[in-house]
Amino acid sequence: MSEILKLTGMLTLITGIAATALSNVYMLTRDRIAQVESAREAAARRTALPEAVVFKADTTDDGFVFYHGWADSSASGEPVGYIALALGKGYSSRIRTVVGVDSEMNITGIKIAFQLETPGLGTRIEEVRKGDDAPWFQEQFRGKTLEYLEVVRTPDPERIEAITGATISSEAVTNSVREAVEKLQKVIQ
Amino acid sequence: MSAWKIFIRGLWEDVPLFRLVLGLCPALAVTTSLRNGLGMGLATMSVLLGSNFVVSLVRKAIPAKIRIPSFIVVIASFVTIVDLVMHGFTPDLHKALGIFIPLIVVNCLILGRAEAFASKNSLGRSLLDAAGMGLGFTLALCILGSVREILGSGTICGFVLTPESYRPVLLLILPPGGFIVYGLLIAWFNLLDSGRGGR
Amino acid sequence: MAMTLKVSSSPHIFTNESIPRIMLTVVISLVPAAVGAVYFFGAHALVLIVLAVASAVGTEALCQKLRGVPVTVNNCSAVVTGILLAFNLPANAPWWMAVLGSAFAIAIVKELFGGIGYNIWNPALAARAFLLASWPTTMISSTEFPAPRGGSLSGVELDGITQATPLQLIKNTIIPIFEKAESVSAAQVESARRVLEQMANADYYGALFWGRVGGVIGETSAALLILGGILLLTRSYIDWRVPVGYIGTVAVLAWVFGGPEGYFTGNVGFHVLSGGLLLGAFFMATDMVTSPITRKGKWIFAVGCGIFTMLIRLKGGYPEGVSYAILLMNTATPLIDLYTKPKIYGGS
Amino acid sequence: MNIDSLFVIVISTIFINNFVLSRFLGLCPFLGVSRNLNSAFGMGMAVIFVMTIASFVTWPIYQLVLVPYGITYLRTIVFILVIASLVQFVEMVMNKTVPALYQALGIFLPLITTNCAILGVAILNIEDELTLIESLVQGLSAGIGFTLALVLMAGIRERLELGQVPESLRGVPIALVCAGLMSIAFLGFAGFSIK
Amino acid sequence: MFKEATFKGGVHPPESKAATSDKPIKTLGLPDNVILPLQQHIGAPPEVTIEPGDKVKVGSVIAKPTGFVSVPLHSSVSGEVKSISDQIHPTGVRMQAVTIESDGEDTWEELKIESGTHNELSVDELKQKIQDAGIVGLGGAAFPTHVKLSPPAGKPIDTFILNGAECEPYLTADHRQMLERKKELIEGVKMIVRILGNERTIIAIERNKPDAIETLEKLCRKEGNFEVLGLKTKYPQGGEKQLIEALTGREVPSGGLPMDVGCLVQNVSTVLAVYEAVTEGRPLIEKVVTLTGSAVANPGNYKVRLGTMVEEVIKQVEGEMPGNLGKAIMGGPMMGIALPSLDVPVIKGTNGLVLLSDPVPVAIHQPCIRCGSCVDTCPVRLIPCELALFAENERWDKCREYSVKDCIECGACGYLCPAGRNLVQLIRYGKYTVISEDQKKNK
Repeated sequence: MSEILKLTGMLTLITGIAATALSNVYMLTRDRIAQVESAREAAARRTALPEAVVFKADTTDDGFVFYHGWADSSASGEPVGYIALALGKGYSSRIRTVVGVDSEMNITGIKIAFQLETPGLGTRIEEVRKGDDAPWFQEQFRGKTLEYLEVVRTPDPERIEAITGATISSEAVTNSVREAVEKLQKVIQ
Repeated sequence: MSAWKIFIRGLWEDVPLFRLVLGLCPALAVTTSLRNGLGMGLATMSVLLGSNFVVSLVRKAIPAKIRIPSFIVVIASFVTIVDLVMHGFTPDLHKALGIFIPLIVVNCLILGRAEAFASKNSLGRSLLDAAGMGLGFTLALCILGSVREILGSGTICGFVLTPESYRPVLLLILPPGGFIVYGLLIAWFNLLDSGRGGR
Repeated sequence: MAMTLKVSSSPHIFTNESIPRIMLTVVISLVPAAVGAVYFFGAHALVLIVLAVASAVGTEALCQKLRGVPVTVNNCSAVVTGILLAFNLPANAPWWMAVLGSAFAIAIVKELFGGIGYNIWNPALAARAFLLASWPTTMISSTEFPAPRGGSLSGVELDGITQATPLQLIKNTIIPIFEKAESVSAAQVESARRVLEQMANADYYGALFWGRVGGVIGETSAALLILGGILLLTRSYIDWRVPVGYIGTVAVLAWVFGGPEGYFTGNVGFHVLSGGLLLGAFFMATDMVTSPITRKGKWIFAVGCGIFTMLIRLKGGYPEGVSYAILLMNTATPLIDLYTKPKIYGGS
Repeated sequence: MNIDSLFVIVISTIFINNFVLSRFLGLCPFLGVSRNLNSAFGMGMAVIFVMTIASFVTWPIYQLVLVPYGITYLRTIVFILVIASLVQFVEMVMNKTVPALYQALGIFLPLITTNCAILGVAILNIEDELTLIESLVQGLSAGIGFTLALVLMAGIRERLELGQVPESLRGVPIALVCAGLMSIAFLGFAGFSIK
Repeated sequence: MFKEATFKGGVHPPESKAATSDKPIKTLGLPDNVILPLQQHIGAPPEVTIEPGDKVKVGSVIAKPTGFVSVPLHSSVSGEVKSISDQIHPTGVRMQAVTIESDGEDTWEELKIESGTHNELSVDELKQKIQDAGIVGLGGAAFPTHVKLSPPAGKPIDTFILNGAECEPYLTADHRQMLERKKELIEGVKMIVRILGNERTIIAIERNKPDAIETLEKLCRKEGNFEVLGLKTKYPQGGEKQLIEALTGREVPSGGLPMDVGCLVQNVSTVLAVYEAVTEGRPLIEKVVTLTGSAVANPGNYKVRLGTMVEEVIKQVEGEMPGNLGKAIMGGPMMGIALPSLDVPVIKGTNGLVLLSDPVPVAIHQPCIRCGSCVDTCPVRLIPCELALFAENERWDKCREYSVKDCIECGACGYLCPAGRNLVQLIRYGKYTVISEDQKKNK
């Protein structure tokens, strides 16, 4: 019995030391990680709603988080647009997309914030074609309104052209964006 | 065994990936590009260095019965540290490697070295072993990553390498390609061995 | 006495069947479809077939040299693989695809496993899947397939519908219209319905049957494929259970689930005659090496192929499911063999 | 609870994103235990069992302990310890209560502790932001998918044993090539629209 | 029309019987020497009762049985015992044999003729006569007939089958005997029916011998209630178990004997030997053998004294040795043994000599392409191609799991295999390894 106690004590001690060490490392890196994440968010917001410079978070009663964005730093008057996070179940990951709309609910831009889709197929939602400087798939959304957020398999400037062989990823993004816009619409109007 | 021998063993004779066939999961999952392979290799090596270091230090104090759980705690701690540090300082890589960073903890290579080497050897030798094995692992991941990236995407570290007309063999960066390239590389190593009269 | 007698184990007489004879017959049975392919798609189809065969034979010889085993390319099995691979390419595929595909089929799928008789997967199909995964745009992009001579790619004539093979048309255009019937215009639904009607009349079946509708090189003409299939059946080099079970399953599932407007409305003739079903059912699911060995196993294999084919056609990411269906069943073949051992004579 | 979403999880975890063939999780047991069909079955059953329980146990620990106390960074260490003790515990209980089952699965349980598929499914449940029920279903399906791949592989390898695989490819290399070709066949499930 | 019964599986090799099926049986001249191996049946070999230098007559006992499952051996010529030594057996191994030099006189031991009285003999006396005559299953299995006719009490026989299928290509010895000795044959059947007391008796003949079917049918209509049934012409229709399946629909259990399903099968030559033994007390000293094949100029059916050298048989028939003899098969081409030399004697189990001229067909042994023809054909419903692979890889556990011991070695799989694999040889290797493993375990 005493041996078991001794071993348990030993293991607890080791775990304790490890936990202490980890909490220290965590404290050291926490700010840095937060900084990285907020920089990422800021970049995404810039792409989604380029006109805005100031953002303010807001939460609806049912827990839907969105941002108001203003074009001037004083954040006064009507916002130029809004930003929300779209979540879609992709082929092999949960794709997070930052969506921006103007006050008319026209999409001002989207930015994929997180995805772990199949390399070479699903990941092409972030592909930048030679000569372009922005990902072509995401650029398709710019200026579209709700009713045209529909994936088609052939080139169609009116709608969203799917990525060949990666229809699921394409649809995941498009559908989640549509849902986010619908929610925003409900909240704003 | 000389210090040099301990170090070099992991780089050739016992390359973990090709000879011992350890640590497969990350090897196949993340080696869609050289950069990811290298990042994963270095992350694993850091954990390996850390765990071999600690295990070797405390090897005499730990009772045999709780050796494995203690080692797992040590390894898991280092994995978490690496995870946090990468998140803070190499966010893109951290994102690309995804859940395979926490999964370093179950990489048989690390527990294997702690158990088979560091728990029986002095600090210096354990560190050498970790460095050798870690470098060998990293090197192998780089080979896999390079082959798959060059042929599968036509790039290396993101730089376009191949002529305009080259149409990359996408399969190689898909899961099947990972399996096949890895299998053929092991076979090639076996062939090298048999060519030298076997080991 | 001086005479030397040959001593061997019984039996002492043999049929005149042999591997080269079987393979040569398969090649001959593929000739009608190959001639058809050249007629429908022109000289480039011939170039692809010849290159694929040459690459298959060359790769096999090279691999056998490297492995240090006797070179047996004269048994024609590599020729069969080459032709079947070429049959699975679009008629305008670049030449290097035929070469690379055949090399993959022989080197990776066949020779690594020990050569003829030891491979688990059908080499031509695995190579097609390799090509499809690597260059999806060339292999299934709807706009790039050429139309056969004397016909059109989709076989239907309606404006506003882009050129596609029948299965692509159904999958990518028609079905989505019905699925989102409330959000598309009535005119679109109407034109989709007209397409379905066109596909359900005798003229259209005739077009599919004779080969006036497009697809990959070898799948165009049902008539020519059936001709070759009959040759193999009469020589009993293939077991009737496989094509019957396969096509039968597809027919039933197509009828029950194939209609975009409810159960039991599917167009059976269309699903049986279009795409590579006949090519697969007669020439690839029947591949001796990669399909089960017992009769019961063959039924299971055939029905499984049918189920997966229709699953992929109706629900999957690709318009055509034949090659993946057969590959999946190839994967399961060792297990099927294991669990369909016949009850032995006098066994309990 | 939405049955459809569970169905989607089942199909996608078993076929589309098979743990072994497309996520590269659990490769060590996949290669190690696939030489023989009977052990493949045993291992598969053990994995299904442990994966389901692990999903069921780690989810509350994460959501009800780690998240409220803000110590999610301890996730890796906590999960691995929980899984290891869980396996130990299961082994003990099984030995006492259902010795027959223990006979069949017991030898595989220790191998599972350091199996990345188990830890992987626990972490994926969290990363995918699943509910408890969904986690449970994902754990179960992941185990089934693993078993499916393992058993298919074992069938193939039993046949290859009798074949003429070139010397340098025997064993692991040809098994990997097989896994690759299996994975190609499973690409057929890509893009399934399940609703 | 006759009912065309058959079994599941089987093959249709060319029959090659036309050359000899209409050739009446001829008796060959006396040989100068005979070599009589002691072991010519399954069971304990008999014990030699003579010494070199002894004078013997035709029918003299030269070895006596050593138990119940054993039969005596008789001299097939009159003359002097030259030696008792190891000689080459048709299977290629050397075993003990008695060499007798013929004096050319052909003097017989006195035969106890009981013609007309055999109906008064008891069943045991009949069996004793059968054993005394040295009769064994002449279809090839060579199991002592009196033992086979004595089933244990718990296994009553309800059906006796006279096996006139003769499904092996080339062979016509049974066919000719059915035509030429029909009365004796039916009498012999009656004797066996007396011993067994069975209800049903079937005379089974392949449909490629319509004359034999017709003849016996006619005779049976007069002579009692034996059924004559035409069988589908298919190899191995004459296999004991296949015959039972075809005629009764019963399956002999794996590892069991026909008596387990109430059946007993005897071959035509055996029944005729029984007839001779009972009515004339005549021991088994000669055999009807079909000599045929592409290397034979005068094919035919010949009555040959046991122990006659194969070479002697050929010389007597052909006058000279064939020029391009490639292979000499004792028995039919499907199950027969390829003789290592012509210096071997005709034995009790010999029913044919097939001589093939060079070049003979050979198995090329390529990899199996899993065409499945062996699976469809195997009359035992084994998976021959897999069994051969298991044996090739020495996977005895798998051989056992796939019931290797049930193989009847009929050769149908090997005949069909397009890859020319030595299926039978490999399976036999597996079978005997498993059997010897079993024997070791039981010890």
